[in-house]
Amino acid sequence: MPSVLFFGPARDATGTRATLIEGRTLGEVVASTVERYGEELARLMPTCRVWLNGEPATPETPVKENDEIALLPPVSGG
Amino acid sequence: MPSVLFFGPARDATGTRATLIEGRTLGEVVASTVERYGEELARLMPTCRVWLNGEPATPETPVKENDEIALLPPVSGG
Amino acid sequence: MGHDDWIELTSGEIPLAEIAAWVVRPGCGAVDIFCGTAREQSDDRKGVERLEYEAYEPFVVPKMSEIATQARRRWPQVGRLALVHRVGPVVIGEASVLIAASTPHRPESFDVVRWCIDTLKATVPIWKREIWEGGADWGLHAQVLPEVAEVPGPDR
Amino acid sequence: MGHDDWIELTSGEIPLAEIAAWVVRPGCGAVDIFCGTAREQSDDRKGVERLEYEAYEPFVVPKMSEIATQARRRWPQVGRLALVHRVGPVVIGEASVLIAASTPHRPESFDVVRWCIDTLKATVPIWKREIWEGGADWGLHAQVLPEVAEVPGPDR
Repeated sequence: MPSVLFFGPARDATGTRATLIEGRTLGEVVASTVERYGEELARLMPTCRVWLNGEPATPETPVKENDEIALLPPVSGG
Repeated sequence: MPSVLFFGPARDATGTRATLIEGRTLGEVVASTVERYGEELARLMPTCRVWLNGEPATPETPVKENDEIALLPPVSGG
Repeated sequence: MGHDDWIELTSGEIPLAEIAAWVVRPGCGAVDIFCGTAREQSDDRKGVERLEYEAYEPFVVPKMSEIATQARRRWPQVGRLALVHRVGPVVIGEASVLIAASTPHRPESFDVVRWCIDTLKATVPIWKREIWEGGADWGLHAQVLPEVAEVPGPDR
Repeated sequence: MGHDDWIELTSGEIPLAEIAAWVVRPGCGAVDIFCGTAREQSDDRKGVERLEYEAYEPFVVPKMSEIATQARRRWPQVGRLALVHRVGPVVIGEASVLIAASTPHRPESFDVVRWCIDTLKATVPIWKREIWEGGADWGLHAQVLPEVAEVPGPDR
């Protein structure tokens, strides 16, 4: 199952750093993730980017067994 | 007598770092200086600035016994 | 990443003096170094005690390397270039990020360093948490990461 | 010159690490440091071995202090500010000049440092002599000092 990582405010919203979530495409995994964690994460999603194995990817992208999906809220490095 | 200091290319042109030159005004001292050291200094003068005791001053400014006059060619610090 | 790039994510203090000595090149007459340092105040959050940086660690160095590649494409005259960021706690006054570049002449040393820090803040997956008197929360003025098409790639 | 200004003419190496530590202020989130370093080439003068800086020494610190005063007038948010220049021989790779500033936010740290180095090069009575393979002469691109009326005074 692909793993989903949460950073910054997304980690606060889910209370976890990572989980495993099923889905055939990136869009399906993200939808299931939002469903599982509820409203606080849903509110963050419009400003989050989704990366697949370290690169931005579109919702249609198929996901494989060991893929790593990351939910990235607006960044504040520097 | 006021002293006259030479820097950078003006020091090369005169072969000295400093000398004493008479004059009632800054303009007079500068004119006598150019007369004494000749053509090489004369060629530099259009791009030189003249300071009196560390500040820019006009040719009409009177000079006193212990004043320090400096001939400053274009600068290249940094 | 060539040997003329110093790209690093570190949990220790950023070695400014070492980077400043390293960045100098005999063909370069200008060095600019920018440090972002932890401030005691952030907008109306007063009495900030420390910052805590969290990163999507495996991708910080790759993203900073992309920035270095892009910077060298825009300013081919760059000699050496350093992009170093901290992760973990940073106390007030310490540097959380350092950008340094050497160039033959001075205007482009400022330009490349400024472009690198602006781009780093907008594109590298790092989050700042501020711990202040009576509160703790993520950094203000966070920037939404670029969409796929906006991400500067090494081929452009 | 306040205790938040470090203005110095020195015949030794410029203490970059010390200045970098000194310039940081808890209310400032940005530090920019510019170093001018001796280059091995100057236009068509190849194989430069060293530079020799000569100064109208008693007036270097006063002129650099005027620059600091003007800089603080233009950017009142500046925390600490350093202007340090060397005199005497400088070998290739060593810094001949350093400007450093801390400011609350980053854009003005670049702006103030850039303005200070540009103004220093145009107004401070220092002359660079270049000693290269088979020659020695004063620095190219020298700048005519400002006329009386152009000199930025502390009252403007």
